[in-house]
This record gives sequence, C-alpha cells and structure tokens, in this order.
Amino acid sequence: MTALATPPSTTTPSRAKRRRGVGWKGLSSSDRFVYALALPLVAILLVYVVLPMFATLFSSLEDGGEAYEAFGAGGTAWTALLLSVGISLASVVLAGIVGSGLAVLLSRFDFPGRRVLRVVALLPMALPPLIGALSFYYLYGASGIVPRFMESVTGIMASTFSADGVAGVLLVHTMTMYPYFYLAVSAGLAGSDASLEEAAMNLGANRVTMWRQVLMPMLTPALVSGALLTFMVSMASFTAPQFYNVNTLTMRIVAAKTSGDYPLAAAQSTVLSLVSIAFLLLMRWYQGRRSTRSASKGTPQALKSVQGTLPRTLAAVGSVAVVAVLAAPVVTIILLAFTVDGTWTTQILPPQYTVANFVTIFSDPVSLRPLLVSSQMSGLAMLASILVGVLTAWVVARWKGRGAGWLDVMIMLPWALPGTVVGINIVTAFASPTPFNLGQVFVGSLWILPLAYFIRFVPLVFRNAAASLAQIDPSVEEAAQNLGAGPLRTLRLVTLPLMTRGVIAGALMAFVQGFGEYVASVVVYPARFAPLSVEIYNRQYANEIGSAFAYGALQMFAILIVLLLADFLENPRRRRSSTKAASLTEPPTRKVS
Amino acid sequence: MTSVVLDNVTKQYADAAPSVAGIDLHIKDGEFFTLLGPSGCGKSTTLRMVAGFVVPTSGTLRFGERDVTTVPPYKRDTGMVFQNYALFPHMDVATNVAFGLRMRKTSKSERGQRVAEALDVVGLTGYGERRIDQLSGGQQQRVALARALVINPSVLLLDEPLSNLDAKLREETRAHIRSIQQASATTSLYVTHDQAEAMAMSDRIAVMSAGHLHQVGTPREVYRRPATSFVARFIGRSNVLAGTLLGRDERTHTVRLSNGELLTVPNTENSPTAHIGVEEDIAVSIRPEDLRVVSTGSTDAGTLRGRVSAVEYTGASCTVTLNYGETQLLATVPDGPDIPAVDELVSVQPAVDRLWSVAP
Amino acid sequence: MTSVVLDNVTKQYADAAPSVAGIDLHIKDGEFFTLLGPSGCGKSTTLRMVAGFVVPTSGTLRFGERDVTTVPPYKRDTGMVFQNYALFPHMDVATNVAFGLRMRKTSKSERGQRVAEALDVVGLTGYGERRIDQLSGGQQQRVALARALVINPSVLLLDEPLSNLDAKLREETRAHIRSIQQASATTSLYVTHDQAEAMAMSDRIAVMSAGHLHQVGTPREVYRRPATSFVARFIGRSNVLAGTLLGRDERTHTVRLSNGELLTVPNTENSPTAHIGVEEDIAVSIRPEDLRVVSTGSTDAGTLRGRVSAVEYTGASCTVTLNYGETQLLATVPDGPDIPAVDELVSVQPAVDRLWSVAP
Amino acid sequence: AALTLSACGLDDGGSKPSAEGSDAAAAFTIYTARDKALAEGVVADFEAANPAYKGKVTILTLGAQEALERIRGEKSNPQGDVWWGGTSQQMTQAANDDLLDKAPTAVVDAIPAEARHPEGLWVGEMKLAELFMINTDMMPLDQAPSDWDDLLKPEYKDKIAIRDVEPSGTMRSIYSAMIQNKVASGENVEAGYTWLKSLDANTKVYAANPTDLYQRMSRQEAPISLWNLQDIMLQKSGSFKMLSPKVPTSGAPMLIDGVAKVKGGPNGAGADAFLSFLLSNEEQAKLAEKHFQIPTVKLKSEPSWLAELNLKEMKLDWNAIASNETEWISYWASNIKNKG
Ligand SMILES: Nc1ncnc2c1ncn2[C@@H]1O[C@H](COP(=O)(O)OP(=O)(O)OP(=O)(O)O)[C@@H](O)[C@H]1O
Ligand SMILES: Nc1ncnc2c1ncn2[C@@H]1O[C@H](COP(=O)(O)OP(=O)(O)OP(=O)(O)O)[C@@H](O)[C@H]1O
Ligand SMILES: [Mg+2]
Ligand SMILES: [Mg+2]
Repeated sequence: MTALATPPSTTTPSRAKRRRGVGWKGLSSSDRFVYALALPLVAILLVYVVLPMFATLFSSLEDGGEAYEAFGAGGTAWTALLLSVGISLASVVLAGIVGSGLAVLLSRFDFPGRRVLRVVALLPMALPPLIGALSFYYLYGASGIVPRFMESVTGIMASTFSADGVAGVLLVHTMTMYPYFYLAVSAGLAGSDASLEEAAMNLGANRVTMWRQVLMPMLTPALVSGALLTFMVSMASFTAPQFYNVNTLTMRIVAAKTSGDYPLAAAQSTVLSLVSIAFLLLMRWYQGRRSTRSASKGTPQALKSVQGTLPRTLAAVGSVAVVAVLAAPVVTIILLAFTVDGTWTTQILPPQYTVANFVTIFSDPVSLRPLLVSSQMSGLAMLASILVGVLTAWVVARWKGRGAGWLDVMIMLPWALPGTVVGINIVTAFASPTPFNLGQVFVGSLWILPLAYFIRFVPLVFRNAAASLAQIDPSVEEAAQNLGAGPLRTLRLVTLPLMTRGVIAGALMAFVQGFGEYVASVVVYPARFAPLSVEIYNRQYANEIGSAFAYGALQMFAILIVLLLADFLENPRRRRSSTKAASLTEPPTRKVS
Repeated sequence: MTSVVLDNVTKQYADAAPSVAGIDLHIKDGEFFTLLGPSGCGKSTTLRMVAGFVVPTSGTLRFGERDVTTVPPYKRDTGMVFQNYALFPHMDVATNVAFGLRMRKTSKSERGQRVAEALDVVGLTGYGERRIDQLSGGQQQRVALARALVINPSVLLLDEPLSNLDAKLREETRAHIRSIQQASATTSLYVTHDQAEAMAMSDRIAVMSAGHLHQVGTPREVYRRPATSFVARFIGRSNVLAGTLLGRDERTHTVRLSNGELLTVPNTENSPTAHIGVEEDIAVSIRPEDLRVVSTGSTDAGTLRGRVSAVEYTGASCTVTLNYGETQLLATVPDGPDIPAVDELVSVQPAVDRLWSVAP
Repeated sequence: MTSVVLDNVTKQYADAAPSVAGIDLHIKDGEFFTLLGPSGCGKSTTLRMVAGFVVPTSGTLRFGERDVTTVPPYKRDTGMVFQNYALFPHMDVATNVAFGLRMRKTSKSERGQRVAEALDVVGLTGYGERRIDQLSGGQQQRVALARALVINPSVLLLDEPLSNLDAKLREETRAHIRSIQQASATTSLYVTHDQAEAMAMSDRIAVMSAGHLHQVGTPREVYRRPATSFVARFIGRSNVLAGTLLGRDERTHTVRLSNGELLTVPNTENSPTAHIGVEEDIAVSIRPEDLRVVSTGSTDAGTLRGRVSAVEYTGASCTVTLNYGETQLLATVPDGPDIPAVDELVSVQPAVDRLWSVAP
Repeated sequence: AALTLSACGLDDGGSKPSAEGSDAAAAFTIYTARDKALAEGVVADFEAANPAYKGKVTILTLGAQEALERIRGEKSNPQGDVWWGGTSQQMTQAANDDLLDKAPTAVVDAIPAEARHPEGLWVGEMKLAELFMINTDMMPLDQAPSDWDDLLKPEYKDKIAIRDVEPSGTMRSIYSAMIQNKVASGENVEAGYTWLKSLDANTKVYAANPTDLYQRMSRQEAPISLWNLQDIMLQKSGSFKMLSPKVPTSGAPMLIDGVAKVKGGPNGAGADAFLSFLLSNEEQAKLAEKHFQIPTVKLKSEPSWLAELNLKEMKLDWNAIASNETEWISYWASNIKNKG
C-alpha cells in the first residue's frame, strides 16, 4: 500500500518532540567515551602537571602581588619581557623557515643520500644543552672557527664575523629549535592529501603558489605545533641568552633568585608562562578557524617525489649545504672531544688531538652509569608521555565544546615555564605525602627523574600527536566502530596507526630532550644516580672541557642510535618491499580520505 | 534479522534548517529498503543515525523492540558502506575487509576464506595485498562494499555504494548484493540517488526531499502513483502539467490545464489528491514513455501539441523535448526512422490510463 | 580550444600490468570526448596524464602542435574535476571556486560575479560561505564541478563528475555542462562509467578495457555497431550469442549459433568482423529492446525460446531474463498486462536489422 | 612511597639509609658546589679517618644556587645532610628560611665570628680572595693593572673579560664590594656606580660561566679578568698554565665560602662528623697546601704559595654589602651593564 507521508510543509514538522538535552544520554557514544577518558587524564594532569606548577603562582603572591609591580612600564622586567617575546617571535620565524624548508627538501625531493641527510637533520636536537651552547661559541664566537677562518682569508677582524648578542641567541635558537618544525612538518607532509596539490596546480597555481595557498594552510596544525613549541621553549630559554648576555626575562628570573627575591622570581615566571599560554590560545584560535581535514572521497593516490634532474640536483646541493651548517655544531663537539685541554688558543682548528678524554671516562668504573640513567629514565618518561600525550591529544581533538582549550593549556603548562622552575616545583610537590600528590613521595627515589622528564616533555608528544590527528578524517573511526570495534580498539587499531608519524616524532623529541635534560635534573636527581647532563655539567664546571665534550659526543652517539632505530621501526615494511628509500618522513600510506 | 523503526526522528545541525525533519519509517525484518532523494536531502544523515554516528536531536530509533537511540555504533551490529568509503589507509585491501571479522573474533582460517569470498563477490580477487592508495576510485568503493558484506551484519547500511562503478559492474554488483541480502534475509537500508537502481533492487522506497518524507511505497507504487509532483518528477522523468480540478467522480478526475485543454484522469481510492477540492489547483503527471507521438499534424482532442526543441539519443530510444506553452514535454520515441526533427511541430497523445493526478 | 593528441601512450605502475597500454587518441578541437570503461581500466590514469599529474612511461602527448608530455600541470590550462573532489578543506565554497580565477589574476569584482554564476549553474547559490565539511557528498561534487568550469579552461577534464548526483540533478547538470561546453567550444575529456551519460553528452566515445582501447566512435556507432563483444556488452545491455560464421555475402553474414539455430546478420563495409573467416568463431549481438516477446509458445524460425528466470521492473519497462541454453537472454518488455511471469516459457524474436556481428 | 624502581644496569635506586644495625653509622649525603675531584678527595680522607662511614657517603655535585634551591624544595622532606659550598649571602638566605641546623659547637667555636652565622647555622670554610686573573701569554704581569683603579685606564679598553655578574654570587660580592669601598672611603654610592660604569666601558665581554671565562681568556679574547685566587691557582696548575693571579696593591676583597648542616636531614650525626672532620686543622692544612685554599680556621703555618703572593685583604663591611647587594646589583644590571 502506498504509505502516504504528510506532504512537506514549511512549518516545523512535529510538535511531539522529545528534545534531547545536552545531558549524558544525548551524547553519541564516541562523545561519551571522550568525556569518560578525559576524567582520568584530567586527574593525572592535575596531580602531576598542573598542581605542582601552582607552587609558582602561590609564591609569586607571597608578598601580596607586590612583585608584579616590576612589570610597570619601562621597568627592567618589562623591557626584558619585550625582549623575550621579540626573540621568541624571531626564533619562531627563523626556525620555521629552516625546519619547514628542510622538511620539504627532504621529503619532496628525491636524491642520493637523502636518507642519511634525514637522520643528520635531526642531530642538532641531540646537542647537549651546555655543551651545545659551547659548541656554538667555538664555531661562531669571537674566537670561533668560522670568524677566525674568515679573518685568515679576508684579513678583516674576526669579531666582525662573530655572532654576538641577540644575533647569537637567534643563531642558537634557530639551530636547536628547527627540529620542532622539521619533524612536525615532515609528519604533516606525509599525511597531506596529494590530490589537493594536484587540484591547485591544475587550476594554474605554480609550485610556489600551491605551497603558499594550499599546502601551507593545510599544514597549519604542524606549523602551529612547531610555532608553539618553539615560542614557548625560547621564552623559557636560558643558556643562550646567558651565553650571549642578552637580558631576557629568564635572565631576570635567575638574577632575582640569586639575590634571594623568590617572590619576584616567581612573579616573573608566572608572567612568562602567561605570555606563553596567551600565545597558545592565540594559535588554537587560529587553527580552529580553518578545517584541514581532507574532504576528499576515497583515499587519494600516493604522491611521488619531485622528479627531474635539475630540481633534484638543486635540492641535493641545497640540502647538503643546509645540513653541513646544521651538523657543524655536532662536528665541533666531536672535534673538541678529541682536543687536548688548554692547547687550542689562537689557532683556527685545535692543534693537538688525543683520545685521553675518552680514556678518562672509560677508566672510571661507573662512567657508563650516567648514560644508563639518562637513557632509561628518559625512556620511561617517553613511554608515559606517549600514553598520556596521545590520549590527551585525542580527547582534545574529539572534544566538542569548550573544555578542550583548558586541557590543552594544562598539558602545555610545564613547557611554558623555565626548566628550573619546573624542577623546583616538582621537588616541592613530591617531597612529602599530601593529598595533592596522592601520597606519593618521589623525592629521593629514582622515580623522580622520569617524573620530571614526563612533566617537562609530555607537551612534545601531545603537540605532535595533535597535529597528526587534525589531518585524520573521523569517518575512518566511524567505519571501525561500525565494524564492531569499541572506542579503545578503534583508537588502537585505526587512529593510532594513522598518527604514528606524529607520535614517533613527538616521542623522539621527548626522549632526546629527556636524555639531555639538565636544569630540572640537577635539582631533583637522586644522589648516586647523576644523569648524563649533570655529569657533563660537572666536568665542564671542573673545567675538564675535553671529557665534558667526550661525554657529549657519547650522548649524541647514543641518540643517533635511537634515531636510526626509530627510522627503522617506522618503516620496516618498506625496507623489504620497496626500493624507494624509506625514512622518518616517508609516507607508508596516505592518511585518510 | 531485525526490523528498524524510526519514530518521529529529527536531526538539526546547529542553526540551519533541520537536515532530517521528523520522519517515521518502519523497515521490516529482512526488507530491502531504499532512501531516494536529491543531493543534500538528508539521506546520509538518516543512515548515519541508524548506524549510530549521529544522535537524533529528537525522536526514537528502534531495532525490533530494542531502543537503540543512544546505543554506541559498535554495539549495533550494522554493516555500513560509507559514501566516502572511509577505508583504513594503513591496511592493505585484505586487512581492511578482515577488520570486522577480527572484531568478531572469527578464527583465522575462516577469516581468510570469508575475505577471499567477499573479494571475489566484488571482483577484486588478487587485490588482497594492494595498498589502498594504489586502487582506482571504483576499486576502493568495492573494497568498502566487501568490508561491510563480509561480516553478515543484522542491518546492512549502504550509502551510495555503487556510485563509482560502471553500469555493467553496477548491475552485477547490485544483483550480488540483492542475492546475498535475500539469502541471509538481512534488513537493508540503501541510500541512492539512482532511481533505476532503487527500482530494480528495493522492496520499498522512501522518497525524501529537504529532510521530509514524500512517499513510502513499492517501486511500482512510487513510479505509477506518485504522491506529489516532486515524486513524479524525481522518480524517472515525468511531465507534470498544472491545472485546476473541474470535477470528480469515483473513477475519474476532470482537470483543466492552464492552457484550457481538458484531461480526464483516472482516480483511485486513497488517491493522494483526495483532499483537493473542486476548482482548486491540481497537477497531472504522465511519463514520457506514455506519450505517443501521434502525427506531426494531429489536433485531436486529448492530444498535446508542441514544437520539438531537442532530441536526445539514449541508446534504446530517443527522448524528444517539446515546447508546450510555458512548460516542456518529454516523450520517448523508439529509435527508428520516425524520430521527429528539431523545430518540427508534433502532437503527442497520452495513454489515458497512465495519467495520474498529484498535488501540485 | 585545442586538440588533444595521445600518441602511443603507456603508463605502467611498478611491477603490475600496464594501467594504460599504448593508446592513440585524437580528440578534436572543441570536441566533447568521453572515456568509457569498467572500473580500473585506466580511465583516470589517462585523464591524469592529460592533466599532467602522471608522466607517461612512454609515448607523447600533444595539445595542438605543442608537445606537453612533460609540461607541468599548472602550465597546461586544463580544468579538472577530480574523482575524489579534492576540494580545499581550509577554504569555504566560494574561495574554492575562486581559486583558479585568483591564479589567473582576474579582477576581484569579475571574480565575485563569475563565482556566483558558477555556483548558480551547479545549484549551490547561497552556499558560498559554507565550510566544505558541512556539505553533503553531492554538494561537494558540485563545488568541484563549479571550480573547474569557472576558469574557462582550454581543455576541460572531468572524472566522473556526476557520480554522486541524483538522476534529476545529473541530467540537469549534464545539460548545463554540455551547453557551456558548446557555447565555449572547449575541448572536453570526460570520464564516466555511465553509458547513458556518455551517449547523451558525447560527440565521440572511446571504450577502454584493461588499459586498451576497444573502439572509438560516435555514440550511435558504439551502441549500434560495437567493434567487439566487450563493447557490445559494456555499452548498454546486450545479448551476445556465440556461434560460427557459416558464410557471408556483401550484405549479410550467416551465423550458426552454438545450439544449431541459424541467424542472418546484416553486414556492412568496415565491419569489425571483416577479418573473420568462414567456419571461424564469431558472435552475434542484439539489444534487449530489439528482442520482441512474440508469444508464449511460438517456435517460428528466427525466434529464440527460453524460460523466464527473472523479471526486473525498471519504471518505464520490464527486463525479462530468459535461460537460453548455456547463456541468458535479456528482453525489454513495455510495462503492461503482457509481462511474462517467472518460469513461463516464451519466445523472442530479434529485429533482424538490429542483429550485429562482433568479434567473439 | 613504597615504589621502587629497578632499572637494568643500575643497582639499588633508593638513597635512603637502609635499616642496618644501629652500631654501624648510617649513610649520609653531601650537596656540594666544590670541584668534584676536591670533594671526592676530602670524602676519601674522611672515610679513612672514620671507617664506620666507609662507602656510606654520597656526594652530589651541583652549583651553589641549585643546591640552595634543592634544599629549599626538599624542606618538608630533606634528602641531603650537608651543604658544602656557597657564599655567605646564599647561606644566610637559607638560614633565614629555616633550612639549616646548627653545626657542632666545637666546629662553630673554631671559626672566627665574622666568618660564620651568629648562631652557627652555617660556618665559613674558606676565604676567597678576589683579585686579577691575567693571561700572561697576552700580557706580561708587569704590564697588567696593579690596582683596582688601573682597570679603568683607557689602555685596558676591551682587554677585560668578566664572568657575568647577576647570576654569580661571587661576582655580585665583588661588584658590591667596589661600591662599598667607595662608600667607606667617604664617597657615595653614585661614585661606586660611576666606577663600575667606567669598568663596564673597558669590559669586552661578559662570560656566561666560569668555564666560559677560562676559555675566552685562554683563547686570547681578553687578557684581564677579576676572579678568585683558588680557582686561578687550580687552573694554573691544570691545563691553563698561561693564567696567573695578580694581587691589587690596595688589597683583595675576601669572600667567605661556607658549609652548613641541613635541617632535618636523614642523618644528622653523619653531617656532624663530616663537618668536624672537614674543618679540622689537619684537613684544612691539607686543602690549603694542595688546593690553594685560604682557610677560615687559624693554621699553624701559612702555605708556601700564599706567602709568596703577599696577599693583602681589603677591609670591608660585609654586613653593609649584604644588605645593599640586591639593590646595587639590580641597578647595575639595568643602568650600567653594557652602557659604559
Ligand atoms: N599508484 C598506483 N600504483 C599501482 N597501481 C595503480 C596506482 N594507481 C592506479 N593503479 C591501478 O591502475 C589501474 C587503473 O587505474 P585508474 O585509476 O586509471 O582506473 P579507472 O579506470 O579510473 O577506474 P575507476 O572507474 O574505478 O575509477 C587500476 O587497476 C589501479 O589499481
Ligand atoms: N556537519 C554538518 N554541519 C552542518 N550541516 C550539515 C552537516 N552535515 C550535513 N549537513 C547538511 O545537511 C543536509 C543533509 O546532508 P546529507 O549528508 O544527509 O545529504 P544526502 O542526502 O546524503 O546528500 P548526497 O546525496 O549529496 O550525499 C545537507 O544540506 C548538508 O549540507
Ligand atoms: Mg550523502
Ligand atoms: Mg577513476
């Protein structure tokens, strides 16, 4: 029988509506899962990340907020703040250019040696903090290799070529922070929808325009991730400003502490993190304005690398040059590891070499212990960061409504604070059992190190994971659920594998940073288990530069192994099945539809 | 293996007009039911509510007696073919297809066998190890289909599953889908924009427009006795002529067309125009194939005269377009020597028993 | 506004069989040319080579006299509708459509106007500020179409641009595309799997299978005089009966079917079976609409007799499937009282002048 | 926290004293900013003298500021017992924050009152003489400035490298001392600022940390610096033979570097034992001889190297310095540094 439906009318269809409220019942199951998962995450973040950071806020208010007056217009703190922000913005731009450019070169152009270059490009991330700054001094400082070489060639005073002051800081920042962009953009490129590029070119956009108008905007999550990490870390950067005597806010914080004015130091730290958080919110808002999820139907075909001899040759030459510059500090460290202390005075290159530095290290029976401590502790922290970071990224991405921004701020908070501040907050929070730390006293146990690394570096995993997620079409998750996979399984079998690149990138950064972490380590590390960075610091402090650099070289060697391992882990399949070079930045498959 | 009931279901995205506006559907156990309607009318949204990805703004959804309105998708045992395929790009073809079976803990050997069968059904034997991005569009769509079929779900949901296949493969595949569906008596909800497909496969069809249901019925009912002029126009080609109801008796309506021409139109019980009163607006629908080109010069009563504006060749026959007053008339002419030429004046005669009156 | 020439073009992905195997095409200036073929036969690959995204493994590609084999896509001035839409998700609908104009530095005011026109053509007026992920599948496809049309390219490439549209909208849109194309005389290469669409729109059609060209010709040629049994089967429904060539004269072939039945088949110059010798295998093709159900019991010579195995309702008519020996015969019967029932024995008579012999 | 972490290749992770027999002395921990080798040497001596503590002393090397912050953070559950190495200012801060405990009375009594906390919450271990450090490869000692005011001469422009002042307890003290010196000689603070401004004009570079300073000096970026005697002597006898001390004729400010017992540390007894040993005459004599230290305790005989130097102390009111340091240094940082 013809079941006649009411002919459509323009008025509202029916009165007898049971309107579903926004309550629990009205949520779709995946929404409910998001909120259910958010609870424990919020708890973990609160206890282990956020509350410890509140110590700073409280102590800044100890003298009734008086400390904030230092930020009155024209004051030292105010100029320092402006300088910090300026330097951070410049660092974002410079690191962004270098990192993204390199990512493009190494993932979109195919030329011999690309694989090796990919790993080398990551090495600057492995620079040990103090030694790293020193290596820049030996390279570009007033008496460094490059200025002296230039002097010997041109006869112009070496100091005219040297990087100093703000320029020096920016140099160090660019060289050490571009990996935040490099890794994020590489992962983003791997997940981008190739057909969009084709569409743009078909409509008449040449490569440059296509990049500017389509790929870059599509890479927004990756760029935002890189920009955020860079901005925050350069706001909190201390070694470089100290080295080049630039009076940033972090310098003010240290000065305040040295003079015993703890409320002032806390107030300055708080302002610093507020600026970082403001930047974070700005970036979130910016990213939220545009959708970057591929809306294509089906899975687009894989994009091939750029062909043609000329572009490939240019890319190869360009990359080699860029990488030479980037690897220079690393090489310098190795050079110094073999230098006889005190002999390198006025020469361009060290005049005398020795293996004594390594002999010293290895003749000590427990010399490998710092290496073991650092690797295991940062490994452990990395695992925890992956768990918490990835889940939080997922929750933030799938959260509908307001709370997402708060979660984001919560997890990024430690990244926005200077390392020492974080370290001290952790010690304060976990020194005695309180309800806020769930009765856990970590101070004095080996647990404190991975905890500190976790707190400091979970933002890295989180940001990168979030960037990858932003490219994934939720309909594949729906497909998995439709086929009977519950939310957790969907996450494990579908979403996670699609995020692999971002997660690996973030985890790598977290591990490598944990490996070289000094500022927080030194205030928390348990006696007898000095991490590598502390050992390096001690050698350097004792003016055993040679063996400090030898340790630094060992550290980089260890990290190099990890990088190679990660590279292998990521593409084991390709290795077997394809002749195409595979690596960190090569898409095994396209991310989705 | 369960009926699907939508009870006054509405879905409204943000501040827009509702995408689905209070529809009632009762899909019987084992029925092959099709949602048909123009692009953007809310078909996919309805399907996604049945699958559980979209929670209705209001209304209830039942599988049999079970209220599933807020049951999560993975507990509904529905198999869905997504309009955009939603294949897992990190898995090869076979792993994609095997996914649902893995979730159901099917043994490995059985899994292999069923996957092979399913790939065979969609004509992709030998493609098991291909990466998804190495497939053509149609091949991807077929993988999506195999993935949904292989799990033998209790409700099968298909969102334009054949849109990217060629006519031949589409016919083969729809025959396959139909026979699998009949053998397993799986309740199926099929979304398509292709009326021929809907006609050929469905037990019943629901015609939607702008979130509303216009008609639910068997293919023949929908084609022959459209409830509204929208349905008449949307299902196949149709000529819908506006007019006024002059009078009615039990078996006929008399209608005056806007140009004064009088038509006698059959009337039935439950006519969708029963509510239309004398001297009110009404419309008359007639299919192109029921308009016979009688002669190039006839002016008989009951014939409609117009000038040919286009002739379109469609293989088996030609479709002739006539300018008839303000509107256009379509008439199907078997391919042959008698095809009128453009600009010729022709008369067409409706098959009287095929005239049908609809709400304007 | 340029011709497109493919000269012995091959594309082979990695170690698989070539997706496109040495095809020659000459698409004339201003022609509307369609590639038709089953899923995975290499249509999209061919199109993508013309657009410049895929570089042929061998062969040359010319636009007019200009060799464009390795010219980058953005210097080809082709407008393409992608099979997967490839809309820019970070731009709204209007910005997507305006993209190509911006690349061509069209003035802002002209741009706004042309975008509005293009959106109007595809029926999306008022959707300009929507985000892409707020559109239904069919709406997305229409945006993709508008984006390609608006730039007035010198070669228009369309990869199944209508597959997600409903029949009505599809017909409207194809009429639009056709009229735009004719008005601007833009050389167009159209990929579709829908033979009706191909027939209705194209100046010429190329039928492909597994990377090879089977036939290039006007719609009527391809439909009426298929070159191979593949073409006969693929373009519309066809009954292809295997047999042996008994003899031929200038105007006819005599063919013995495998069950012994004799058929007289018209022959023409340039017959695609000219190379088949007497007593060699040949096949005879006849369209379902050219098979008339003559009676339920007739055994006249020239009629084919079988038992009805299925009756499919397609709106205007019914398609009856007969079991005829090993094979099946399809016959179209106008809807009405005479439709045979399943399991009935019927005879069908081919329209003699519509029989056609093809390579088996 | 019953959580223990066993990691491969690392033995027992807890640093807490295990509940061994009460007869054996319990383990304790020293936070030290001293040179690692020096600290290890002293601890070895200590263990030799007190066999009960053999293998029970843990040394944590870290900067003085880090040590302070660590102790501050661990206030509710102290992990260290001894804080060894910090300026009197840093030590006083800690004492004011109730972080320190009284040293054994015998130890306190042995130290002159001006070199310790009034209640003995910290005690000065040694005096750091602040004088000139000269790279003799670049500048023979006789061409080097002979007194503080000589530093301001135009001939030394861009010949001076300074360890950055603000983050360094030592440098803060020196700079404050220069201002206090002006004040003491009847001039005002402004005169001190002017003096520092002229010094800044002659300063070529501020080094980020001590090592950086040695590097820059040895690599001949500048021949002159202000530094403490002990470190100069240690470098001179180490790999930087070109570095030599030069005593200003008007005398060198002497800073106190101290040691303290952490309040509520896990093993106060061990801390007491260590402090007593460290500040014993014998050990101090040894440190003085071998590590160029100037002890606060009275030694029987002055070490030979010190006698050669003819070191003269610049008398200063250290209390005045302590109370003004913050203000002076932040004025210097914002108004003088890099502006001269
Ligand atoms: N990147 C690739 N690597 C390997 N094989 C490919 C790749 N892209 C396409 N193919 C194969 O090439 C053949 C032709 O693909 P193409 O996309 O041209 O098909 P099509 O005719 O457009 O089909 P459809 O109608 O299904 O879209 C298919 O068999 C496909 O699997
Ligand atoms: N997430 C969304 N936000 C806002 N509007 C939406 C959203 N999803 C769909 N719509 C709108 O709801 C309407 C119905 O969409 P739906 O996808 O159900 O259409 P459809 O009938 O499946 O069309 P098609 O045949 O084109 O796929 C459309 O007008 C669409 O623009
Ligand atoms: Mg849809
Ligand atoms: Mg295709």
